[in-house]
Amino acid sequence: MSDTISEIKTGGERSLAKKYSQLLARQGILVAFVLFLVVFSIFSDRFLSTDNFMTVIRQASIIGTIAIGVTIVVIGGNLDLSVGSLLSFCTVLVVDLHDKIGPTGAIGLMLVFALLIGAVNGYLIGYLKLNSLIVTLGMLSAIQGITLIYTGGQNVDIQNQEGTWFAFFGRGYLWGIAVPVIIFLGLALIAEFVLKATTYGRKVFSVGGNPAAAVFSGIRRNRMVFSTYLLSAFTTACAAIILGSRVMGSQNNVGQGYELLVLAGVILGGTSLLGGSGSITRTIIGVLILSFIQNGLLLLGYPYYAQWLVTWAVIILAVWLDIASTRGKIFTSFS
Amino acid sequence: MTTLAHKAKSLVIEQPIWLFVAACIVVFSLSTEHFLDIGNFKNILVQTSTIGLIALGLTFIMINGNIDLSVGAVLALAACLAVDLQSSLGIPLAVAVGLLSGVVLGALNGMIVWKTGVDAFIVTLGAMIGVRGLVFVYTEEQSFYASDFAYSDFGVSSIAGIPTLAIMFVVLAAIMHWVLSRSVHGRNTYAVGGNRQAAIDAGIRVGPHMVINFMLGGFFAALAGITLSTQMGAATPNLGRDFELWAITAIVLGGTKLTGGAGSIVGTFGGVIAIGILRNGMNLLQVPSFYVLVIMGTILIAVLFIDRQVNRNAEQELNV
Amino acid sequence: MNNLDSIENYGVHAAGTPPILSLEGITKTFPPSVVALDDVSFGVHKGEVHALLGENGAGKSTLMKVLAGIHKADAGEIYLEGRPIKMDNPMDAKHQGILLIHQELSLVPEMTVAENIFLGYLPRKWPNRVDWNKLYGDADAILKRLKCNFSAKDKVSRLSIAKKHMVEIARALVFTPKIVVFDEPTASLTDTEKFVLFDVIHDLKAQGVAIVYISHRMDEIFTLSDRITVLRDGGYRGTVETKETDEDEITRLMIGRSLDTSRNIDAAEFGDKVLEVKDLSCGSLFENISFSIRKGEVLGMYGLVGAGRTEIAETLFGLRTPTGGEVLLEGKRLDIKNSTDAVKNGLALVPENRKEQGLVLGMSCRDNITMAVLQHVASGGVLSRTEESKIYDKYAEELAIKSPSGAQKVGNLSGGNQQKVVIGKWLATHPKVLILDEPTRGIDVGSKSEIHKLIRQLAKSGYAVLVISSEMPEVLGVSDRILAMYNGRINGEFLDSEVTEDDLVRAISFEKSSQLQASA
Amino acid sequence: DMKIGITQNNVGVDSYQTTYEKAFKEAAANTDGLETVVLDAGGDVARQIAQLQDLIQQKVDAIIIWPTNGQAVVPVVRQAHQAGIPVIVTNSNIADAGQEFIAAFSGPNNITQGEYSAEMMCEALNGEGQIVQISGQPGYTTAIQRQQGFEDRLAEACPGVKIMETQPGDWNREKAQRVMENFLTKYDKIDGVYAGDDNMGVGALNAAKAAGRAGEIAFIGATNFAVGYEAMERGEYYGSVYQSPVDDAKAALQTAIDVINGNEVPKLNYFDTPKITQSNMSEFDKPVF
Ligand SMILES: Nc1ncnc2c1ncn2[C@@H]1O[C@H](COP(=O)(O)OP(=O)(O)OP(=O)(O)O)[C@@H](O)[C@H]1O
Ligand SMILES: Nc1ncnc2c1ncn2[C@@H]1O[C@H](COP(=O)(O)OP(=O)(O)OP(=O)(O)O)[C@@H](O)[C@H]1O
Ligand SMILES: [Mg+2]
Ligand SMILES: [Mg+2]
Repeated sequence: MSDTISEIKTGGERSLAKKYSQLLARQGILVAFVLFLVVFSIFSDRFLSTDNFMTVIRQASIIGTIAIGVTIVVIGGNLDLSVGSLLSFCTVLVVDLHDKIGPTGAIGLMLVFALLIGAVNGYLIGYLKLNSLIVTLGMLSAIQGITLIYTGGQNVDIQNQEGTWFAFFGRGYLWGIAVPVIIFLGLALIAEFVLKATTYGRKVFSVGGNPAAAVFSGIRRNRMVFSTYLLSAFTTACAAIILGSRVMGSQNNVGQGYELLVLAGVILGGTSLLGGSGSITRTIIGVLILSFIQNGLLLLGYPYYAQWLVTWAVIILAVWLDIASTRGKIFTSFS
Repeated sequence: MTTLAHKAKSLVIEQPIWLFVAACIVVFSLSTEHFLDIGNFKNILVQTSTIGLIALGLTFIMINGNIDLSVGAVLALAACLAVDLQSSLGIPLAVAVGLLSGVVLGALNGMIVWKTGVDAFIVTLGAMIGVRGLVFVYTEEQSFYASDFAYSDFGVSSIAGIPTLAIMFVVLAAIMHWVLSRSVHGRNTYAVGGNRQAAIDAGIRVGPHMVINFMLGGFFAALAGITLSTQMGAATPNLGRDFELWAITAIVLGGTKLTGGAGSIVGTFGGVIAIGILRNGMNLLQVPSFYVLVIMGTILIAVLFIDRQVNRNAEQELNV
Repeated sequence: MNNLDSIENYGVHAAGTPPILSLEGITKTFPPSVVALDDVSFGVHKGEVHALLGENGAGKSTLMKVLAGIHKADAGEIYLEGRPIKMDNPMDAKHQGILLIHQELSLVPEMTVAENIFLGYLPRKWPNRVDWNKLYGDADAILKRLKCNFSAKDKVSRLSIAKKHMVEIARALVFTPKIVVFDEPTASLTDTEKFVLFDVIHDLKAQGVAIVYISHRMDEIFTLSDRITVLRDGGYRGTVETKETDEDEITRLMIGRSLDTSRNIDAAEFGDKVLEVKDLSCGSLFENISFSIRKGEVLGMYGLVGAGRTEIAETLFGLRTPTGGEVLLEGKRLDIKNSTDAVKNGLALVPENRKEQGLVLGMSCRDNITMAVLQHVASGGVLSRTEESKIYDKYAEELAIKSPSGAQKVGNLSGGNQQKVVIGKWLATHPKVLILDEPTRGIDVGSKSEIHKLIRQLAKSGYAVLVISSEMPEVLGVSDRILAMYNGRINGEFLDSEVTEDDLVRAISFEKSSQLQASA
Repeated sequence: DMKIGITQNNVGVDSYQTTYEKAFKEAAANTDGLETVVLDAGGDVARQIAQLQDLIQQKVDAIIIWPTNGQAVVPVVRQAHQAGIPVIVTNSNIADAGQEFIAAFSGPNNITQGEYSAEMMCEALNGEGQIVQISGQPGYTTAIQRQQGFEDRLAEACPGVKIMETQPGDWNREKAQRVMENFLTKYDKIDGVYAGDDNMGVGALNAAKAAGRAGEIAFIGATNFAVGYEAMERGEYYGSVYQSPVDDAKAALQTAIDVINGNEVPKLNYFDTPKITQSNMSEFDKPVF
């Protein structure tokens, strides 16, 4: 008797606080996002305009597209730091090949090479079970070197910028919306569907949540991990098409540092680095927050490095909020 | 005799990196004439001392099961403070301020990791971005230089023919080795990394313990910044970019597990030297820089692979 | 329950002298809403072995963790020798002389045995130096007292599971504590070590140490303890003198009803051979294993921890590559390279460690149950929520899984219900052969008997079942036929109807039994 | 026989440095009795210092350095000097404190280049207007000097032209494009853009074209790249500073050889980097990079 009563009692007292904390836990990132938008629009009259929003989202679409693939890798329980170098490689390749074999061939061949590199990552991490942080760190360096060897260090450019349909991906508009945004959000939609509603997605979550249990259930861990790296290579290649088309040229180091920005966006979205949880929608919000911070501070006239300080605080606060609400306590209890 | 052979064998199994170092030495000494010069080895020690010093502190953090990605930015901040402030405070005080900044930022990272429970990777990824921001706020994008050559003279000075920085690195490595393997704090470092819950249950004050290691990490990063700036007589806001990655690489090559609980200063020392010798040897061989990137990346992965092959116990392993 | 009865009995006044330690009105809630302990009071005397009993999740470990300063109670007081004490962390508890030997291994694998025994208080010399001589000297002395045949300098990661538990137990002998809590110390011990442990407990008791002993094994409780306290659903249910009670009363206190312990084995009709194993070997793990299981039959596999049974199961399931022999399923040779092949061929394995190998704790019950049959609940790779729910509902009902809904995180269920989810996951695949490895390890008597009944039912409905267990009552209770394993070999085969306990003990421990005779 | 070591700033970061390296190697191969050690610091000061130490160790006859940072390499240059190895600085000069330790400097005058760009800007806007600046990677000498030359000269020659804001483009076309997009949102009226090199200038041009505002803006860069040259041909790009990496490399090598041979060389060897605009571009070959 007594135990049921006490349960009901404590349950009742806690329910309101619980509701709020759960709301905050689930939607904390959204709340923070809206808060940001409000603060920036109060202080800058330029901020709250369709044009500016479209600009920001378009700028975010490159990082965002990569982040889709990386989110899948992270949900599967691994990291991918090689995407920055891979972006450079793919952009250089697609731009360079464009004038040599035409846009179709360039895109096709670039995709093949991107997937090949993804397969190398996937093989080393999925099948040989090497640590993903170190492997992709090594690949970061190696791919950068391969890019430089390929170009001999030269920039690459597309000569006929106006007359190629390749311009569509980075500069075109469809139904009044910039094509990069359509690619980004379209891929995100597909990825979210695949993750949440297909057997493939469920397997990725299982493998990330508990690799041993997944294997004991007959799921092929190695194959799943392998495939997540193919996907991150694929989305990175898509980002490279946007980037190459937008700039109509490329430097060898164009993607340098992107891996960290992407990772920051994924983390900000609340995807756990331990694997097994996360969502594309939240990653998108994470990436957009980073972009809006950058844009907002710039419009407010702060020097560009101010955004780094804000990013620091935002990343830690967002993840802390997330953890604290599942823990039910603000601070950890060990000493 | 047999115990010596036994020790050598276990060194090879536990730290295959030394095998790799030996192989590098053989290859490079056969293929380039200057490699075996004493002067070259002094150079290698001085050149690796920066990454090496960072790695000393970071090894403790990583054995703890944490990581610190902000060391490169902390290095830059300490260097900028030490160089910029010496005109107003004098060299000793400026250096002290630089070191203090590292310790304080380490403490901040550690406190956040402890109190919030946010993973150290995330906390220090944030700090890596943010502290670099601090450096730019402080320097306003400018470089500073030491007007007093005494500062940069230290960077090139030697004691008994051996560069001071090399001596400093080796001595500090020896001390940290002692601390890690002989002191109670050092042993607790393994305990906390090996099984944090067990350490908590056993009454080790895991929170303060981790904060101390983050402070050590910050201190060594700052010290590396200062020794580097004595070599340059200057400090630039971009200093130390990617250093965290190289330090982590060296540490992992040296056998420290990213999951914590295992590792050693001897191994880290080997990892640092391996990278130093590799770079130096490739310079001497004039390997084009593009190929150096590919080679370094490949070797990193290869060593990881070999380490796994050497250390795995095939019989106990499941086909997962 | 009868509250008056309990309060009179809860131990503070029962033995005349005041208890050395008493906990009063302890309440502990885990966020968001698990009430692990609700107003529990409890006392122990000097030189007493006080058993603490209760179902899985009753709150035994939590209560002891409050006592050891690991958890902080929301309400309640702890009195030591009549004085209230305040504990903010495990160190405080140790300074008060309270020591907890953990249920889950609480060891650091990469450190030596000695360092683990003295974890948290390594002997030091100036300045902060570890006093290695003292450390290893003291540790060796303790190991000798525990009759352990490994060195204090061995790395813990190299020890067998039973030896690891001995290291854990060795911590009780570092100081002479006032109170020692053993939380399920024997779950992974072999008999030899168990008897050493009992000796240690007797020694401690003779020195006037108060001992709290937690176990799900009734025989141990009745041989060791002086008094028994029972918890249920986080609440206090009563304290009784061991001499004045019996298993039945205790069980009733624990689960609120009597257990039907009849063996309940039907005179079964067995069908054709489903699984046949011939001369299966895997390196040094096991050799020349041959056996077969027929439709409708439960084959028990009994042995000590480390006998190689789990490895056999894993090999059958494609998780290990055999070095010799063959496996036939329904007369056809199986070529299984990995667990996916195994599932395809109709094998199912309920692994021995449900948390590490059986479940994705962060996922819902429904998602866990459909994990091995994803292709059946999806069309064209797209999952159907309704199909998934159908499967979940079916097995939740069939197995009586107690969960608020299929969306509940499986990590929030009690151990017994978690185990049922794992079993449900495999039943959903409609396997031909069901292998259960330690299906009731760490599970309380109530859930245990439910699972045993379930196993019998499954066999009756046509499954071929292999049950691996280290508990004799379990193998005897569920099997039609029993294989005894010793050191990687099959050491005897018995029909359940004919076997005696003696036969089994001898078959699983040749050397052990001769040792016992020698020491006796 | 001569042995010359060179440590470059960051080959591969852009075509200029790559073409420089190629030209340098070619020129060295065409010189009899010359052996070279060609190294690249990858933009990292610490690595460059290490490379200088290695070169000192190898006792080369002369060292050419393309400093990653004008201040930070001074002590190690001094070390080389003390070891008796002459040091030739190429492309961008080192700090004043180091001048006494170098044999010579050879390269363009980046301050002058900034001044040229300021003059062109002034001309393009007829001395009146508001502009934005996209600078190179923060902390790098070339970036700092061009910005300094530009700002000082603009204030002096053209007080009517206001720099509304400066943001770094990190020598990166895509980054510059993003920066420009934000400028375009923030400022309704932009009359001119000064970019630290043409690569970034073309990025800014891309952004302005996408926003349909390219026509109203004068784009001026530095280090004329092929893309900048082409944009000038199309009439979209106002002007730049013509700087040939081949000249740069050859001048550095020649200076080093002269120093080794004991010939008198002036301390500062600037090679010519003229203005190039739409009106005089026919006088120049299209850059190869
Ligand atoms: N750290 C925790 N966070 C949340 N809930 C917890 C935690 N520890 C225990 N619980 C819950 O508290 C209840 C009591 O758990 P406890 O471990 O004390 O049970 P027990 O009696 O020791 O069971 P067993 O016999 O299985 O060991 C359970 O419902 C458990 O799920
Ligand atoms: N040294 C060890 N450390 C930790 N856990 C261990 C160790 N050895 C075994 N275990 C675990 O203990 C359980 C049983 O031990 P082990 O694998 O040695 O025996 P087994 O061959 O499975 O024996 P059984 O016949 O009991 O199934 C398994 O969960 C195993 O993972
Ligand atoms: Mg328990
Ligand atoms: Mg087992």
